[in-house]
Amino acid sequence: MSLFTEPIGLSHFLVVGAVLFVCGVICMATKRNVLGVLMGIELVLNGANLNFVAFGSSVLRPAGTEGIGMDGQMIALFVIVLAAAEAAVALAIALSYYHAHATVDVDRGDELKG
Amino acid sequence: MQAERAKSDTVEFDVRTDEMLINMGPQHPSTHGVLRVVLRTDGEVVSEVTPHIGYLHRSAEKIAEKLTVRQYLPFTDRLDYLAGMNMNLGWALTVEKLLGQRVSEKTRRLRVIIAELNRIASHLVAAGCFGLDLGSFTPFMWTFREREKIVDLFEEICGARLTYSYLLPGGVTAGPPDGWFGRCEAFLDQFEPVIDELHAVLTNNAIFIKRTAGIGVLPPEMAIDYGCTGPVLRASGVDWDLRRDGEPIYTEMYDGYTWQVIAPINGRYPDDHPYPPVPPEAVVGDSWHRFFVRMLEVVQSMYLIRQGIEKYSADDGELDKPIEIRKKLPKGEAYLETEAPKGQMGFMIVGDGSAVPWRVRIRSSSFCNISPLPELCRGVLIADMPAILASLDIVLGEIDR
Amino acid sequence: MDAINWHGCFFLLFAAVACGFAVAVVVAGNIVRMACCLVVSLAAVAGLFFLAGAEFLGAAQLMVYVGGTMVLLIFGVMLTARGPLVSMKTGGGQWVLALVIGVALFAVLLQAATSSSAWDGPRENNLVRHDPVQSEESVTQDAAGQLGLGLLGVREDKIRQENKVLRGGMSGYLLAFEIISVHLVVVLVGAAYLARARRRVQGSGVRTPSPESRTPIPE
Amino acid sequence: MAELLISISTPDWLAHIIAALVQCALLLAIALCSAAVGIWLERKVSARIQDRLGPTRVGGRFGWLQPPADGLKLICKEDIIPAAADHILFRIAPYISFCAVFCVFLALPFANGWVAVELNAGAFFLLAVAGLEIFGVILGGYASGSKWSLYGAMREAAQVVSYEIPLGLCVVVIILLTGTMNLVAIGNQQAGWFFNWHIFHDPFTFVTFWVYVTCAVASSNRAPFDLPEAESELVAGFLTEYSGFRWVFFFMGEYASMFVVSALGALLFLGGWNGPVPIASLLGLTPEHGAIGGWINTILGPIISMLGLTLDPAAWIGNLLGMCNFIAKAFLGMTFMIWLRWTLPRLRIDQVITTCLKYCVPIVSAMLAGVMLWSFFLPGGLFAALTQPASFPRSAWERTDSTLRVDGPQDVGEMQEEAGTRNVTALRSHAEHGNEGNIQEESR
Repeated sequence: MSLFTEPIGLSHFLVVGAVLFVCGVICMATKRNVLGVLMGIELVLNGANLNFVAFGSSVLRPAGTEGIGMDGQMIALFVIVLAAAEAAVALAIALSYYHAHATVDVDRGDELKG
Repeated sequence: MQAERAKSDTVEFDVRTDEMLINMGPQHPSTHGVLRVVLRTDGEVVSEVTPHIGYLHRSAEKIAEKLTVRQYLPFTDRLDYLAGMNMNLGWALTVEKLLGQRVSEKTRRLRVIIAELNRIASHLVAAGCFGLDLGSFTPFMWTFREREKIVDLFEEICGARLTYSYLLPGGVTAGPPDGWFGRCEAFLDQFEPVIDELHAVLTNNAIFIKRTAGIGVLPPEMAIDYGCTGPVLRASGVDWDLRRDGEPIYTEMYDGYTWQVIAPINGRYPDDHPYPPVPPEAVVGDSWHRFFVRMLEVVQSMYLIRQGIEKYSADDGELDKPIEIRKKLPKGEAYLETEAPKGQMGFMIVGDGSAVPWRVRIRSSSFCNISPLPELCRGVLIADMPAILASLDIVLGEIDR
Repeated sequence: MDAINWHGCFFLLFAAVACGFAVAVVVAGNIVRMACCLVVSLAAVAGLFFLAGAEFLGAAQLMVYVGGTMVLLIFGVMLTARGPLVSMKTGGGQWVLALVIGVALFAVLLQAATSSSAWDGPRENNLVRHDPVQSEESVTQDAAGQLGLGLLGVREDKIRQENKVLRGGMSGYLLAFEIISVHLVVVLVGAAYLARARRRVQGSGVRTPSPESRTPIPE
Repeated sequence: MAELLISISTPDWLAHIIAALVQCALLLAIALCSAAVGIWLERKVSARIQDRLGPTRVGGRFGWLQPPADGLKLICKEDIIPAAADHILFRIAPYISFCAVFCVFLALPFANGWVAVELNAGAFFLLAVAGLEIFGVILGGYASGSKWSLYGAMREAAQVVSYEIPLGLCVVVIILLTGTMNLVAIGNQQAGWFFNWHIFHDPFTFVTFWVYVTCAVASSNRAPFDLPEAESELVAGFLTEYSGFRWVFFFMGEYASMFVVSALGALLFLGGWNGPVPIASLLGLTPEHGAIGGWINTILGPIISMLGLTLDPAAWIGNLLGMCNFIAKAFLGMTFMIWLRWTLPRLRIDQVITTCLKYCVPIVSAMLAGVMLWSFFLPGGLFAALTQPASFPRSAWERTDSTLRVDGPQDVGEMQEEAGTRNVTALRSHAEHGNEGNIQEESR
């Protein structure tokens, strides 16, 4: 029961970030649907975000030690905003791909025309 | 607006979902009875419409070959069940034309009063259902509250609330009870403010105008080609009403009455009633005008009823009795069209000397009014489909016969 | 049995939900199920942000990421998932390869995460917030205010920083903020242009589905 | 609560969990009551508009028990899941939609300090959670498998997503005015007479209020914007396949979100718990205790201390009045929405989206710019400027230009740090609305 009593530290957050990152990579590697790959990217970005916030958080460090302060949250904010923009463009590409080839299967997109 | 969208072949659209075939009806809440409309839609835009009718076909014309003209009368109010009296009137006048007899002046006056009352009731249903199809529920409740009062008046005369079978060929079995005309006047007096309320909630309502002005534009030539009649034809700017331009046996009923035919002649209405202004977006022949023509016709019918009551009480003649049950029909045929609320209702009877007609043919006004639907709905959004359908004000009983 | 560390309990709950649904995304076949698991996983990550003391960021994640990006993704799923495209199986070989690489990567990251003792967390309970920088004359007390000022070029939280190295970057993120806004406008215009479907007029370079594929109207 | 349980020797963690669950249950009760009263209100008001009586038989003359009766009937209805439906998603959808609306009640303050969780980023949290409601609807529409519900779901998603932008901007206008996102602080800033409300703060916020009303009506799918359940075209939109208890959750979700949106409007624009006439402060029912407050404390003080509760009776009664104010305003907002619904016809989907993107967003952006300029020139708002013209623009100008002068060359690093510190001091003095003392010290 030690997990419930001993305080949460930075490494706990880093482990969760690692899990998300790895799931994202595997998802990107194995999914045949364009949108599946997109979801993999979202997971990778969230893993990275979690690490940034963890390093920047004052709650998770012993009193007085210096983390990266507010920069962590700032960069995480930029990542979230840019991920939204990236998803918009990726979706536009996916939809025009769907119009051209009437399918979203990634393996079918092998010729270069159109 | 949607006319030029249809003309240009390069229709630019955002995301091309593949096309969907959608069935609206037969038990769809907004198709006024059992009409099935098959829509080919692309995203929101309707590219093709195909109405399917026949779900309410009862072979009314074939049955007429087994019954005498008086026995067939109850079948005529089942045609346009929202305006039973007008159907009876049409049948009665056609039989009188075939027999070559005329009814007394007093009976004609009574027929005018009752026909116009039923026209108000039918137009009320049309206005209420139009509002319901566009999403506002309240005018529907108001219009039906008023319609109930008219139906009460009819119940006093002939005992029935929907299928009256009252205006028999040759006359009426019994005149209205005493005090009926007083109650009729009282109804008309309290009905005036209700019309202004309906104008406020619907006709002048910015959202109603946005949903109906410029939608489903029916040019006059197309209206005439498709044989549309009644408010649908008049809203397209054709000044044609059988009560004034019909056959003498029908128009003599309206002799001596001062009233006007409601039609937007080059965009202007006859301004005898302080009507609300026509909005700039409204194009002659669109859904808004069809709705507005009906609202003004209700006012004209009120004038006719008031004058009718004065003339009826001034005339001290006698109401004619109807023809006997098995009256022999002459060899020959007669065709007569009358101005029913939905449009021109035509009856043709071919007599072969016996009491039972050899053949009966019924020309339905709603059948012609719905035929331009595929033309009107090309390139229109799905949400506009019920609006156009409601503006045509069709009844399936009359279409399928 | 000393006091329960509620902060730890909630961390475990949110971490379990986030990792569990992340794995569910990888495992799920049906694309719609994948999207829903991803939404729940990102919401759990937002919870983790709240626990790490980044309140403003948690709300931003909920609103922009889960409320905006995920809706966009689900739109994409709904527009394209027709019939056979909903669940496409990938070959066994690819799965084995991916899993091997994944596990190797995870081992490396795990070792890195738990290596440094500095990251082991505060001695006493997490709930005691002790921001060395927080002092009474700072302009805004809450983190959101400091973030906002940071974006406007005033690193208010570094004013009393003695350490010369850590004092760097005083001018805040104003330039990055402007670049991002311009970038977003360009992206949205580009996306709208890309998603615009070319017309099915003959002669345009796009292969259109053949006419007979249009379903005839049943007579 | 937790201490009470610990005192009867339940294990520590169990006590905390039970305490948390009881508080959640209370909050859920508030959410469900607001939805139920909303349903009853809708029936009665729509009846009055249509010349009829509305429910009169169930539970006394005014049909009070109609909502529970509806709930009971719907619970007994059979739960049908269509064959083509995606089972798991079909079941989850209604609960997601209701949870999103329920989360909003977490951060919604009913009176000064009476809030479940007082968040610093309260307004931002509300917007974020309100955005999650569309997931329930999209999943419901997609999972029911039928073409029509897919159409309804797509329309609803497009509409709510596009209306989130102007709604967010309206809230940002108020946050810019009050300087904080903490909802309790926003409410308290509007204390005093009705002209202290944000709606009368300046003409820009007045227009923003009406844009907020439009967006609120649209984002909770009511009245002229209720496309998804457009009966006439798509039968019942995404709700077609739902019946029985699941349908109740969507129904509750809609009415709870109606209450939430009008409550937020009341809080941001109409002074939340501050009534038009500040009765509580006049009577002294505030923490600072006027005459009556002291008098009540002397009477109730001993009783309360004997009960072991630690609360100040006078302030508590003041808060109670405040809560009634707040709930009255919220239900006024709901009545307005109901009145809209039963008089106006429905807009078409493209008209709905154009009103959002071509009318709401530009107007509210202009208002945002307007409020920015306005609060720069008139920090206290219209009435503050009228009442004390002396402290009006001159001090605002003088304060900024005195601090921006750079005297003498210094090396870049030094100047950069100097600029950083100077910006901070300028902002700090500006934030404290330029009290005279500070300016002298600034310009020596």
